[in-house]
Amino acid sequence: MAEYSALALLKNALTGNRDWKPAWRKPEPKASYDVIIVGGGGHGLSTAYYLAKEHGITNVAVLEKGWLGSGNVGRNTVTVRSNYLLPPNTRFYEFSMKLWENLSHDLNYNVMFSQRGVLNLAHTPAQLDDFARRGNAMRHEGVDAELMTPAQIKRLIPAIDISGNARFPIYGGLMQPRAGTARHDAVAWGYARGADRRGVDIIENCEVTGFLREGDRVVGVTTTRGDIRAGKVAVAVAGSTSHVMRLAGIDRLPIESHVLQAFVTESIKPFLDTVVTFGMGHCYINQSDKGGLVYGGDIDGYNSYAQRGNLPVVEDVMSEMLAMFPSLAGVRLLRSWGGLCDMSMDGSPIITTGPLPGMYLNCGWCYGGFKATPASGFCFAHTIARDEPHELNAAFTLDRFHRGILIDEKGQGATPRLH
Amino acid sequence: MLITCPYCGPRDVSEFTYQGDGNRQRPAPATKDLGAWNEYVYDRINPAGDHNEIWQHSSGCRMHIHVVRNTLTHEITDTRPARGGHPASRHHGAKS
Amino acid sequence: MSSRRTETGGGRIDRSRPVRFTFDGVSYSGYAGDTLASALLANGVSLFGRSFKYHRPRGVLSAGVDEPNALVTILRGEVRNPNIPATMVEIHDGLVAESQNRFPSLAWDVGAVNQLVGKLLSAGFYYKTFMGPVVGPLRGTRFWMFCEHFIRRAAGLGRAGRMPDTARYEHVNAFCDVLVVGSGPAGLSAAKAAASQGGRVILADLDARLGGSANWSDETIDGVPAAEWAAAQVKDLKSRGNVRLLPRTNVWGYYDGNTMVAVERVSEHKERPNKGEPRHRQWKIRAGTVVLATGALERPLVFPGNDRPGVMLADAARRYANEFGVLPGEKIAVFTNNDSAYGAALALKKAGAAVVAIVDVRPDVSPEMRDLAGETEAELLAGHAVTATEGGKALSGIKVQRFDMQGGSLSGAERILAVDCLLVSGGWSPVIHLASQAGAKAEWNDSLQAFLPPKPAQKWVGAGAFNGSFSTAAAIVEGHAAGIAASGGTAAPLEPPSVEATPCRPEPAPVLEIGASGKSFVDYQHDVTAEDVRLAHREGFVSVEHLKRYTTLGMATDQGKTSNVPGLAIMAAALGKPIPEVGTTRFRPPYAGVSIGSIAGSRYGDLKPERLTPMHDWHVAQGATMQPAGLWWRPQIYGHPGETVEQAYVRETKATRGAAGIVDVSTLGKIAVQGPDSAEFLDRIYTNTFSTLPVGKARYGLMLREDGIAFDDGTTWRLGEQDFLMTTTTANAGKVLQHLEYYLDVVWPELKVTVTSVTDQWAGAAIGGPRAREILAACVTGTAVDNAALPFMGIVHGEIAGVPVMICRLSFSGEMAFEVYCGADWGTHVWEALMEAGKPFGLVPYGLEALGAMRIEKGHVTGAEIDGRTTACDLHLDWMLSKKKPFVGSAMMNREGLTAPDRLQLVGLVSLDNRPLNGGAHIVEQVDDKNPRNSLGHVTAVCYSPSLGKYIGLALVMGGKSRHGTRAFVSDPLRGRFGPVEIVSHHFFDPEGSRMHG
Amino acid sequence: MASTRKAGQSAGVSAVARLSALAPVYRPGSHGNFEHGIGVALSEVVPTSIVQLAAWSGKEKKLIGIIGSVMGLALPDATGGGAVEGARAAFGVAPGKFLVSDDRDDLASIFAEAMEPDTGTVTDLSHGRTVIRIEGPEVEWIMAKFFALDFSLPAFPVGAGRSTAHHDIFAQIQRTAAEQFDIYVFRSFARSFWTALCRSCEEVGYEVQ
Ligand SMILES: Cc1cc2nc3c(=O)[nH]c(=O)nc-3n(C[C@H](O)[C@H](O)[C@H](O)COP(=O)(O)OP(=O)(O)OC[C@H]3O[C@@H](n4cnc5c(N)ncnc54)[C@H](O)[C@@H]3O)c2cc1C
Ligand SMILES: NC(=O)c1ccc[n+]([C@@H]2O[C@H](COP(=O)([O-])OP(=O)(O)OC[C@H]3O[C@@H](n4cnc5c(N)ncnc54)[C@H](O)[C@@H]3O)[C@@H](O)[C@H]2O)c1
Ligand SMILES: Cc1cc2nc3c(=O)[nH]c(=O)nc-3n(C[C@H](O)[C@H](O)[C@H](O)COP(=O)(O)O)c2cc1C
Ligand SMILES: [Zn+2]
Repeated sequence: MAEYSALALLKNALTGNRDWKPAWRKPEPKASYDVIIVGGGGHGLSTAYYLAKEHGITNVAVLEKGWLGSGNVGRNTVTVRSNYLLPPNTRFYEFSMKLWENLSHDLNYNVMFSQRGVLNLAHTPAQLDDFARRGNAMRHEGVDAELMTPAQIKRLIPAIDISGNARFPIYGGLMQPRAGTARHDAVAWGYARGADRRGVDIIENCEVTGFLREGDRVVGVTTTRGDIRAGKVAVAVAGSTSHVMRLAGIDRLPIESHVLQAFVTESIKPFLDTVVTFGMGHCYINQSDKGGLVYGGDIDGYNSYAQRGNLPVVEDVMSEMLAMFPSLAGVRLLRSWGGLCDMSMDGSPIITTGPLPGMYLNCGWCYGGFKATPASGFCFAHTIARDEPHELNAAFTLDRFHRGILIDEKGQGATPRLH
Repeated sequence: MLITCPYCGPRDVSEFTYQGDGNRQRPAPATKDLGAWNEYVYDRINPAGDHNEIWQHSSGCRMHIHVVRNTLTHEITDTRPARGGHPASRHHGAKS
Repeated sequence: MSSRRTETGGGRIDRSRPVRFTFDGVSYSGYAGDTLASALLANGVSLFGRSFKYHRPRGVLSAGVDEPNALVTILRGEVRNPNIPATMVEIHDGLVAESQNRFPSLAWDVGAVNQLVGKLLSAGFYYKTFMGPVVGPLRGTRFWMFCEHFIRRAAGLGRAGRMPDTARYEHVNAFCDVLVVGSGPAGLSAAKAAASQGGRVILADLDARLGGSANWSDETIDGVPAAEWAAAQVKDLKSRGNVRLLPRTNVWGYYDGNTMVAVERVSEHKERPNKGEPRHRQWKIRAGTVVLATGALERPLVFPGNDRPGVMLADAARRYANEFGVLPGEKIAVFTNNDSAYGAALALKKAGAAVVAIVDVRPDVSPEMRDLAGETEAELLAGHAVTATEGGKALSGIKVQRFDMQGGSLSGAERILAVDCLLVSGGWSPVIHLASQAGAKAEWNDSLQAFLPPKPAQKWVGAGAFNGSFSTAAAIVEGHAAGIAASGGTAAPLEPPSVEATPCRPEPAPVLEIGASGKSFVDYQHDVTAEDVRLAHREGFVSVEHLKRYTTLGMATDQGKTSNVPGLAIMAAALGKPIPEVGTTRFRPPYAGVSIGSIAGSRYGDLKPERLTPMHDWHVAQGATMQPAGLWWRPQIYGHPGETVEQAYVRETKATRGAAGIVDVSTLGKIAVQGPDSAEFLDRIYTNTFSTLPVGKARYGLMLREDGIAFDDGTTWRLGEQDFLMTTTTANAGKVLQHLEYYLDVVWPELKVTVTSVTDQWAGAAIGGPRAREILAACVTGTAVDNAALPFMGIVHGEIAGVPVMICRLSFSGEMAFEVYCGADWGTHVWEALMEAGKPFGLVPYGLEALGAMRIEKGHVTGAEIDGRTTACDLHLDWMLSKKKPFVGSAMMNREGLTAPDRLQLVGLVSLDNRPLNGGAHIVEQVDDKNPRNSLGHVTAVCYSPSLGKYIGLALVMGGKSRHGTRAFVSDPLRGRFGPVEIVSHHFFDPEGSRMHG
Repeated sequence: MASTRKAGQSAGVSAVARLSALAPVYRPGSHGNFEHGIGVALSEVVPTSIVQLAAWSGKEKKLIGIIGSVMGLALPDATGGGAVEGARAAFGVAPGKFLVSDDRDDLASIFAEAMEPDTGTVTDLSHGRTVIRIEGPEVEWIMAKFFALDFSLPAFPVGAGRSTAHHDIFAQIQRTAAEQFDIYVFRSFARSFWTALCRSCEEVGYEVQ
């Protein structure tokens, strides 16, 4: 398949754009594969890509129940950062960041990763200390981080309200300059095309409805397009994790599915270059290349598989957004939507072999797994290929909850709605 | 979303705090069986369909209530005071 | 420019009231009742805006909320409201509007060069390029970011301002039995029927004038012109006590539990709002049943040049003529695939336009339509299609060719017709958005070539064009039935009214695109062409959701109201599949754009309420610097002129340790725990035992979470056998109450205990220091406060200055200290009495900084240490873990992860370079400021300790106690602070507690 | 002590004047758009005592009886059931829980005497709540701006009470007349609430009494 480049674009423009081929094939499922990946989201696709690229395993199928990228990869607020507090997370997400930095080249697909910086605003001295703790933790892991003063913040983001008489004045902020945003759909499509070019079958409209078992061992799946056997079955279905795992007889997991809403305004001229988060509540915002302000807040806070939320969170998010940017009151909301977050009990992910023989599980991304897409796929591929975790996901086990070896960034304990 | 508080009547979801999975049974306090405690604290059925759950009417009468709510449609089919105990007749959350 | 006002009069505008406004700095006049679009059209303006990508000149396509082209920015002083459809702006004197997305001007826009490279900018082009070089200075993300900078500048529509919006936004809640959305014939009829059943009815419509399409139709209903009929219905509804009418109201969201949300444009149509009047008011309507009578929107046809200013939806043109008295053109042609445009042509003819031709893709036009065409004196070109348009920034002509509907081919000679306006109609799409928001699937109707509403997932009934019932009589009959059904009534069906209308069969021909060469626009605003749709198909983006995301079709401000169906028809044709197999994209709130301010309501400008202690005004009057603590405001320092924060708290600390200090502790959470099982309950909740606590004594308690992690601490006072007063940290007051309530309701319902927040009932002052007892003795009556009457952790009741007080001797500062509680309304009185009594003893008030300094000196933990990850052992509170009883958290607190040797443990730090420490700094064994690494833990709290004369801190450090007496370094690369510290016990000051025990 | 319960949960009695939480923001007079009439009147009501009474499960009727005899008010046994008579008011706020207020000193102690421990508990909130009265023809409209409750008379009859919240501000509301509501808010939030209330009343014109 043709390489993408400016030249190819020009050549095609001259010939009426007739020669472009499908970004990925639409194959019929084969009877069996070495590896089946359930879930055509970012993580499933990147896993397939790295299985092929890093481990030479290409007899792989990615099974997606709907259209590719219909899950959270296609509906998130696109923030990519590695500004974590706890070392297992910092290391993992920083590795991801490094993959992001070269991803467009690697995939020959412009995923529009733009290192426009992520700024967390602090509204009390204690919060600023807390952010400093995190920023220093990052620096001690070799990750970039800076503290910013209100004046510096105002220079960077002229529309922000730093007036001291604000209800929650801005005391400063923690900035990760290398963090930024990427184009969500492009990530799914780029990985799909990359995996497809290496021989992976990407099969859409193919819902996994059960697992084929030989004794304890998982040996394949039943789907809406027939049974498919596999040497290994890897599950990366994000918000649907509990539901899919129940099909394999695993009826309890340290996961709750919660809805997270996101919002976009009508397009406006460049207003905000950086990703900004509000510290007295929960609101984060960036501006897309198209001009829409893309933003979100807390999860709705109850179990849901509905991909849509309710009004209270909408109102909270809008209120907090205006606390940062009071000039946006007259700008209009264009669209709101929801996605299903696989909230884990400590807010950190799970990438592991098992829990059944022949099976591999990747979940617990909460509302932060987009940025993990490259590293998650990389580590999951390693785990599948080698039957043991990569050192970067060694801490992300399923049994850590029971053992009390938690990775609890927010210190909220087993109350998923608070992570 | 509206939740019908058995005392206050239908109120907006913003008046309630989600207190999670109502299927979980706390082990007897003196139980040393760590497995049972772990299950209580960490493991969830998380069904796509009817779900037994606990909410508190925190911005109202502050009562905790058992709610049966469909996680696919958000439709609520039952609410009752938590003090009345577990809604035993309901099964624990297979897909509806 | 010439005036385009009709001479036949016009429904809505008041020709006796001229209104002056400006657009792009040019002053125009219109009439009261005009929209910005109608007024500008009347002034002969045809160029309204520029498209998103190619910056093509655009006119006005529609007359309503579906407008994709004519977006403007409304200015009020320096406040900017961008992207408002000119079709939805009611003009008023002094209105200032600006066009958008053009530079330097609307007529001369440099962005238009994008059209020259249009083929390069095909759908999704940016995914295929801008990756830049693999090596060199532009490697990685840099090249893309360089290009992106320019792309961002070129993108976007209107400009948002930087000045805070000065408008007011508000919310209101409403309850009704029936909410009717849409006030066309169906909605009016539904509202009337529902109202007749006696329930509460709300009728909402986007437009200022209720009546929907009746306001511009040429029909008569029961013998009167439709607009008059509608006005009479509105009058009738207005006169009823049980009906609320909400014009200018966009019902934008259908949420669970029939919670409907709408935004009313309360005052922006006025020159200035009345006092206290909001710009927008958000209505949260809880409706028993909703009647959806939202009508249908006309779709354009897709053909080359279909975006030239002057091309307009047929029904919109009818509306301009009939409702606003404006002729959008003088020489018009019509291009249609269905009957409804014939009526529009006739309306324009009657209004004074010349109808040059009616171009109909259908070869067989019904005799009724032929008659209508005859009436308009237009040439009827059946089996023809428009293949191109001519003109610059305004239409001057169209090209027409013979068209074969079956194969889609064009043949015969091309004719050019000189026209200045082309009315297009591609059929109608019911407005099923609200019904679909819950995610239910719409159903394709082949004969109407439209998606009809899904089956109700909530309590609504539909009526009229929403249902695909496109005749007025049917709309009225359905509306009536819906209104009755929604009220739970059973009245006989309505006799159909007599409607005089131009004949019109609703079924369009299944043709939405004319495949001729040239750019044919599907999504006007986003410049998505039919070719882009086919390119998406070639590249495999064939699912409608992929089509949308790859081409951005339907993602503009109009959310595809006019473009979705044509777009997916083109995709369906490319796939060779029927439309229902292709499906439609998901509908989401809001139905039409709503201001963010309206959703925030009064929280815009007032995000969170303020919590004030009873002594708040005293603190402020004494010059305290107030600091937020959650929602509370608390004194940080009572600074003297010229003092730094550090100087102030050091002075306050010294004064307290030297004599006495007083601090407002009213913010501590206070919970009354009452009832016969209270002691038992506390034994289960706290790690230590309370059942053994005598009446009149207090005890320090620790709570864990169920998972064994430390949760909160505080003292609990036993005031009676069955009566406890629990205190919590300020931050956790709400969480702890909820925690207690959960266990009482859910886990141990058998316990007879009530818990009640009494935080606000009591004012609290902590007074401590070597002179504290003397101060109390000087002002407390009714009880002794000596060691015998008031031992450590004892409680007495007495009076201060005539006010009953409750005093407990406990200490956070490490001094001999007392907490004095009284009724909140007397808080300032008692506080002042204490200050007065303390004067001779040197009593000073102190704030959070001094409080913090003293607690650090004592090694007490707070939220920075009880951070949700630490255990009792980590904090050296294991002495509080009872071994005699189970308690919340006891079963899980000893799991391997929670007892691992490498956990972070609480220690003290002393700065060895005599420089201040920073909260959030890390601790390392070896400093490396260039490449910081190997963190051992972090600093949680810091201060200058006046007692030790050193900078000290608390920290959580790996190895904890075992490092006491060793040297380490703080490593704070963020603030460039590195330096040696000694790790010591966290009990810096008076570890034996001799001072507080006295 | 004979009445430790009483002593424990009551702020007690004093001749010292009580300071309102609203003091600096309470501005008597007409405000807002009042030229065409006053939509609502606002005032602070200062009952000497506000007490919460809670009955153990099964003892609700008994408690209603005690309230009846102490307050001279007959409460309907319904959700939020309440009654009002001059300065005496009582209404349900939660299952088995009532808020009573009166001009008598130390109502908490009076109830503590009247009530056996096995009936329930008594908690003095006299200082902990600020009571704001809003009355007038536009009262339902203004209330609807703050609370998602149905304030129409049939849905919310005179005497009845409701527990609800305006964002972070918890509120217990009693309808004390056809066009009059008493709103009980936490003292610490009272000033914020009052300020917001005044602002929302500007539209209809209001008077502070
Ligand atoms: C609103 C929102 C905002 C977010 N913002 C951010 C952010 O700013 N930054 C960030 O890092 N993260 C963010 N996230 C989180 C991030 O999007 C997710 O964590 C991440 O995308 C999850 O991984 P995924 O891409 O593999 O999941 P998904 O894309 O959800 O993939 C799972 C796939 O599995 C498929 N599937 C499910 N069941 C089956 C079955 N039975 N058979 C076959 N296929 C099945 C689904 O259809 C789906 O396509 C956000 C999430 C949401 C919802
Ligand atoms: N083929 C045709 O000739 C054709 C097609 C469609 C409609 N019609 C005519 O249209 C009329 C149908 O009557 P009707 O009452 O069903 O529709 P209508 O179009 O007259 O009224 C619908 C109203 O709903 C309002 N609305 C839509 N969405 C809304 C929202 N979210 N919030 C608030 N308001 C909203 C619109 O502003 C409009 O006023 C008939 O007179 C019929 O003849 C004819
Ligand atoms: C980063 C981002 C930007 C978006 N920008 C737009 C936009 O400009 N216009 C639009 O209509 N939708 C936009 N969307 C929302 C999508 O249309 C869609 O709602 C979302 O992907 C969820 O899919 P669904 O609504 O089909 O369930 C955006 C989504 C994301 C994640
Ligand atoms: Zn309730």
